[in-house]
Amino acid sequence: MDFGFTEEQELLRSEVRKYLDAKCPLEQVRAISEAEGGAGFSPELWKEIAELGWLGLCVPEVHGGAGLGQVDLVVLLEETGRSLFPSPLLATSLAVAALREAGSEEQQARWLPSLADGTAIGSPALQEDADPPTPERVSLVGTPDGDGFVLRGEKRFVPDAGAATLFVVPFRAGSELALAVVERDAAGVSLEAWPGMDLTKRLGRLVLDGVRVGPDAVLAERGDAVFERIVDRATAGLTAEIVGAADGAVVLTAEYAKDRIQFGSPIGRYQGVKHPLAEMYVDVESSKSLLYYAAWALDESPAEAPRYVSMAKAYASEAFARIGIDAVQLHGAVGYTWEFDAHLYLKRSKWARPMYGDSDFHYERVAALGGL
Amino acid sequence: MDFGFTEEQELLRSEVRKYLDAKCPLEQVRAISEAEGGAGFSPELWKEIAELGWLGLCVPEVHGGAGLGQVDLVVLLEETGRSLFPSPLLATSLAVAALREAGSEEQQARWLPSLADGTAIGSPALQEDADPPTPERVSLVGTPDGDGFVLRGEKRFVPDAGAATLFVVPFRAGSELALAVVERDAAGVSLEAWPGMDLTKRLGRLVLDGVRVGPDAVLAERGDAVFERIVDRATAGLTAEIVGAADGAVVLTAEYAKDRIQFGSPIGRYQGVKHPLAEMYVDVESSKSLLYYAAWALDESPAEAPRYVSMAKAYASEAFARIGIDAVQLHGAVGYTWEFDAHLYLKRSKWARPMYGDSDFHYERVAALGGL
Amino acid sequence: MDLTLTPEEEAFRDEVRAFLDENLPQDANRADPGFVAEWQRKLRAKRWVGFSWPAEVGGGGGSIMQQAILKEEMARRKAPPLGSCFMGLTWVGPAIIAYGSEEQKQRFIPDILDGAYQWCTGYSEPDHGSDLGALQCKAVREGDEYVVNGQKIWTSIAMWSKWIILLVRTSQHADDKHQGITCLLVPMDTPGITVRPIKNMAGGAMFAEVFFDDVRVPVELRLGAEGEGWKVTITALAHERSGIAEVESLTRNLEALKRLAQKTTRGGRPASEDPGVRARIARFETRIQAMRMNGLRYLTKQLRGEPLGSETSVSKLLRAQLEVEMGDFAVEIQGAAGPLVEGAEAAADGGRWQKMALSWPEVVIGGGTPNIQKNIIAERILGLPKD
Amino acid sequence: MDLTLTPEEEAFRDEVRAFLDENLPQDANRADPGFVAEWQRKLRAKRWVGFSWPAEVGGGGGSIMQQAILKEEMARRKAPPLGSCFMGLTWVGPAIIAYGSEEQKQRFIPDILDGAYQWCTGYSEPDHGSDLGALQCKAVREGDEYVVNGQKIWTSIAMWSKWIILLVRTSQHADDKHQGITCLLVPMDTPGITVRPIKNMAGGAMFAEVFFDDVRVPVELRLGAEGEGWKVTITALAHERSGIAEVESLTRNLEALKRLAQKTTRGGRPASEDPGVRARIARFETRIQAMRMNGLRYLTKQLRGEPLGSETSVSKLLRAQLEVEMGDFAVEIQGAAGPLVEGAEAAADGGRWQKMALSWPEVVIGGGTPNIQKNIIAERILGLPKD
Repeated sequence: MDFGFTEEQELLRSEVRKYLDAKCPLEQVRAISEAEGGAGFSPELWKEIAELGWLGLCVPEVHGGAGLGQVDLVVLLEETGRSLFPSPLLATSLAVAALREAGSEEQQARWLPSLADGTAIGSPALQEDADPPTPERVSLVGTPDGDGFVLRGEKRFVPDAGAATLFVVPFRAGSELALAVVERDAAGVSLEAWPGMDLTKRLGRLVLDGVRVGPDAVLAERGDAVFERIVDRATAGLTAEIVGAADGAVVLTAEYAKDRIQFGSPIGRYQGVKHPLAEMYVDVESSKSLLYYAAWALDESPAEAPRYVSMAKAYASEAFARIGIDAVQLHGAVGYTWEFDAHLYLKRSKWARPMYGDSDFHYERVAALGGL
Repeated sequence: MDFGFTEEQELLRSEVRKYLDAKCPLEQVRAISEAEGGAGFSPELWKEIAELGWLGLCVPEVHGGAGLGQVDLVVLLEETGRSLFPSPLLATSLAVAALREAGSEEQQARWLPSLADGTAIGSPALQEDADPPTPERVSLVGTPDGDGFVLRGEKRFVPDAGAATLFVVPFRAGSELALAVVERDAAGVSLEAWPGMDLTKRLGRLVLDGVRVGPDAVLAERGDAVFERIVDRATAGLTAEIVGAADGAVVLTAEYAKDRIQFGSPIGRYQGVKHPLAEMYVDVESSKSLLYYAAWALDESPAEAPRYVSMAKAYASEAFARIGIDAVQLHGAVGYTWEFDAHLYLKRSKWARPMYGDSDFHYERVAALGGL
Repeated sequence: MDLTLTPEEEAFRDEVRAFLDENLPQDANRADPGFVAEWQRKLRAKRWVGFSWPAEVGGGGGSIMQQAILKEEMARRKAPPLGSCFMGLTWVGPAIIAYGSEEQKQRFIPDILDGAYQWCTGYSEPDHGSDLGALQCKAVREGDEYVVNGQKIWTSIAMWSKWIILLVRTSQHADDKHQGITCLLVPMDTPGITVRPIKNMAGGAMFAEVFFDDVRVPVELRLGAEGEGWKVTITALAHERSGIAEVESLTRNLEALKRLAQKTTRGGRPASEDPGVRARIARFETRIQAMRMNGLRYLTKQLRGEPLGSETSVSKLLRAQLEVEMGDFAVEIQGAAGPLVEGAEAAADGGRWQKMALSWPEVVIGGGTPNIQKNIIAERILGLPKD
Repeated sequence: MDLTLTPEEEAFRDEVRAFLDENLPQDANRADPGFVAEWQRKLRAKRWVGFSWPAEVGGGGGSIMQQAILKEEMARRKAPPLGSCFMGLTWVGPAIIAYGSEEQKQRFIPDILDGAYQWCTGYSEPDHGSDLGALQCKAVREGDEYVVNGQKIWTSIAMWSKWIILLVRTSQHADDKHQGITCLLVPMDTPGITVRPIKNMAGGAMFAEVFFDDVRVPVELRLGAEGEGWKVTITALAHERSGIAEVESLTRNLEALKRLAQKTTRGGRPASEDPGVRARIARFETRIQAMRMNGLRYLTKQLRGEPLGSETSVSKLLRAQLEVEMGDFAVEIQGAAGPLVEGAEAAADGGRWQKMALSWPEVVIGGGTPNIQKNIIAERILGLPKD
């Protein structure tokens, strides 16, 4: 038994962190995400991280990637989360996961190389309403059209709708649930980016106005099970960003508590500051442990994976919501200013909490999977 | 508008407190309640408080009482709660309330004087199972028998079942809900006292094995509405004892925090102790306010009463449960000893939380009454 | 205990209601400056602005109870504020009435009542927060003037204010840090004053930093004696209210939250049918009612002539917690639409809840952080030792 | 990351399981002293008592991982403890192995492994709690003896122990309070020792006060050098475990809690169908799993040869919170039957949950209160300044 990271994973983590600290510290996060009319990411950095191999991390080597697994992806996403790195990396890695779960060899060969080299930006368009994505909530119907389908309807709460060029779109193909790859420039596709409180994470709407998908664009694996596996991978990826960001918020707040002097001593001396920080730390530690186990299970012990993914997401996103608020409050008045960074984590926590199911949804799933 | 107590009420409070401090401090509470084979109260003190007029507080003057109202009763019960006074006073006062709500003038004349002078001990036997008492949960059937009924079945979770001599028993009389007065020595009545964690509060079972009640023992007012009014009064009375006891726990813990020296200073200096105590204080303040309003409404503004009674019970019993645990924890290791008094409040809080409905039940009622 | 109003109080309440019926139609545009100006003029004519102030300075001479009735009725009808000069009415006026010279009263009180311009308050400083005793902004007397140097922070509406009520240090006293503080009334256009708005996390700005660089203030603009500034401020602090008007604003938010829960769907059903959502909302409702009842008890104390102590910390703590939690919960029940803001097609109620969820610190900072309130309750009410 | 066992580890686990299958039938009466004695003898024969101790003192020489496997399998099967001398195995043995003389090792270690008698630990004192540096129980050297005077408190199982490992102060050092502490091994029947059991709020007694009145202890019963007592204790503290066995006990409670929820009715339906109850239980389950996973991560650290720091405070805090909350919740869902105890006809599961709800402090006190754990985490892990 070994519940730790390999040397290669530790190296990956330290390289990602080093790069982001140098190229995208929080000032840069703000500059990119606050840019008027921007899509919320930097094309230059996007190119660089593609070259560094981040985008192809889980793309098989034959398709131009590094062929690594969920645990490696978690390492990467924890660090992008910690840095609040604004980019469609999470969305793209989830599109990769969907293609690997459901795509044929030909389909993977067709799309994965461009996702790995950054020329395409992927996004899973899994939701039609504000509820968590479950198979039952997919109602968009694909009307049979020769050997393919015509899709008419819309997908909402689509990550990085403004930036993505390639969407994975579930739809009803007769009695079955199927997944199509829809490219941004296909006829009938239109997109709307929505303003949100977290400027580093974008959502929007994908409108499909009679978009034709040929048989080659309908992914090979179908059904509720594959949809759920894709959602589980998406949830684990998201949770990695949550855990990293929560850790970042704790570090930021602890440092502030050491430096900030009030009534003659650092505020971190008082138990009113110490104890909430200790609880935040415990929550982050526990979130990490649940997340790492879930990530390991996704690749190595799939039967256990749904339960642990739900535990990790439920615990981490609920903890992060508290941490976001506490981080602002423990900063005192300045925590509430635009200038201080605490609110960046608060906003991220609000964005992350409902994505792929909030804690109500996931705890109910834990209860059901636990025999209740 | 005047949301304070009258001079008479303040006097009542200070006299009750003075008496209990002198005659029944916590050592005495322990002696009475821990006595092997005892019924959990002191017959001597019972006689004295009858003479002091506590038992007849809300009994009309014509029936030998003081004819006071719910607010006065709240003052009395807050103080008996604060002292953890072990006696069937609460149960008796609730039996009085039931007779006043539902009894005819003759019925009141028959039973109230003995309840006021302490020769009878009353108890409302409202529950058949562990759920909160609601009209729907009354299933014991009264079989018509001439001009009366025969009752067969049992009532459970009956307060002071071991001590009481007179029970108010709801039953189904045809399509209607009715209430009977059943005396302990009636043929077919048997009682069982149950051991509980709070030695100062007793519960038990009332078995009715073919008990005949004549028409004069069936209370005049019938139906769901009167049952609910009785439960509301019972709930308010119980909440008064909760609020008093919670206040007592806060005072005990704050005093301990001032006296107890650790690492060279009183533990009350640390925010880890201060802040929980401040929150306990806020909870007690808020519980008091809700309770006083509910008590006032029961007599003066009945339409509002159910909502405020539920708010008060839900808030106070939930707060008291936390306070009970925190009081023990803030005492450190000694809090957990039999010798220190903190656990007496913890046990009382566990007893009080479910009685007449826990916070889940009452918050749901608040939601429904609030238009949700 | 009598929670009904006396006939006199009822008569006053009816007068207020009749006035509101006539002058504040449901559909009045409370954001229209023309309407608000006219509204203020009418209130002023009724002497309801500065309603509790003595008649001889132009106030209404109202009782505490009448005042509470007035504020509650106003809040219930979402009336614009009682006067447009909020800081002047809350902080500056009472201090001037208690400590001001006759000349100061004549010069400032009518303008405050008319809402002729805004005042702001220069109390907090960087690195001291609410510890006024540690005040460092300095004033040195030179002839008939004080020369002020230093900085204030968290000064609400400084950018729109014509005057500031300013606490400065005029001498050092090792034994009592509160001695040596003096209160000055200063025009914001005095040379040497710089205002820098503080952008908040919701993207707006309500507070500012104010810098003083050799700012010269004539001695006649001193309020109270030199070194008496602490006492002057305490007077104003004592004019804090029992929190009844705040309860009305929380209640309005609660009603909106119920409507939100009814129109928001979770798994195809209204969120308001979810037992967990119902329980959360019922808890909010109960805590708001507890705040209201606490306020009525404290008001009774005042009516009976007992001084209010640290009880206001209870209301402040409850309010701060409620604002934080209600905003967060309202965002939470919207599911994936929670993080969307104004302008997003899927954002509920035009993004108002998101704004609330990012604006609570304005409330929380106002009277000291929750941790400070807890210290006050523990030390001043429960008697625990100071840290 | 590899959460499977190596073939060697699997082989060991299978060995343990086979042993358990053979020697611990499901229906074995774990409370029967005869059975337990026989069980201990078998374990001892397999060298699984003191499994991690060096073979030369009679231990099993097992690896950390084997040890974890052994404890987890044992806990899962509700096995009686690995040895009957809990304190001896946890605290005394490791200290004697590290600091004891050859003679002390020969005299005490075999008895500890055999469970010949009980040990207790004399660390805590009144008014100091877990602040060992402030220790006051005094020992004065007189010839070949120490004369001990003072008091210990929260001494677990003192009333059933034959020996005590005792920390005493042999000199004062103003600069370092931890200097001048010495460790003695003392027979409990030495004249001058009085034991007074402490009755707990559940009505039982697990802890005691121990008084020392001119108690004479031969110098050869000193463990380590004079003044080295602090170091000796720290060694024992470092032998604390990763909390994996505790997780199994929590998991068993959780499963029992699920069954309780299934058989308890609320409004005529099983409590386990109530969404709020389901969510609460799922939260407990998740936190228990988090504790387990934390334990596995810390175990990995140990396996990799990294020292464990204050991470154990995380496990202790989680455990304390879970014990308190699960006991309270189990009582809560029983409705009106919640406060009933053993002997009441309506008490669920023979009143076990009520006992749990009144016994958590045994767990919480064990390793310092939750507040102390939070201080440790904040100061030693996050680096915040000491108070």
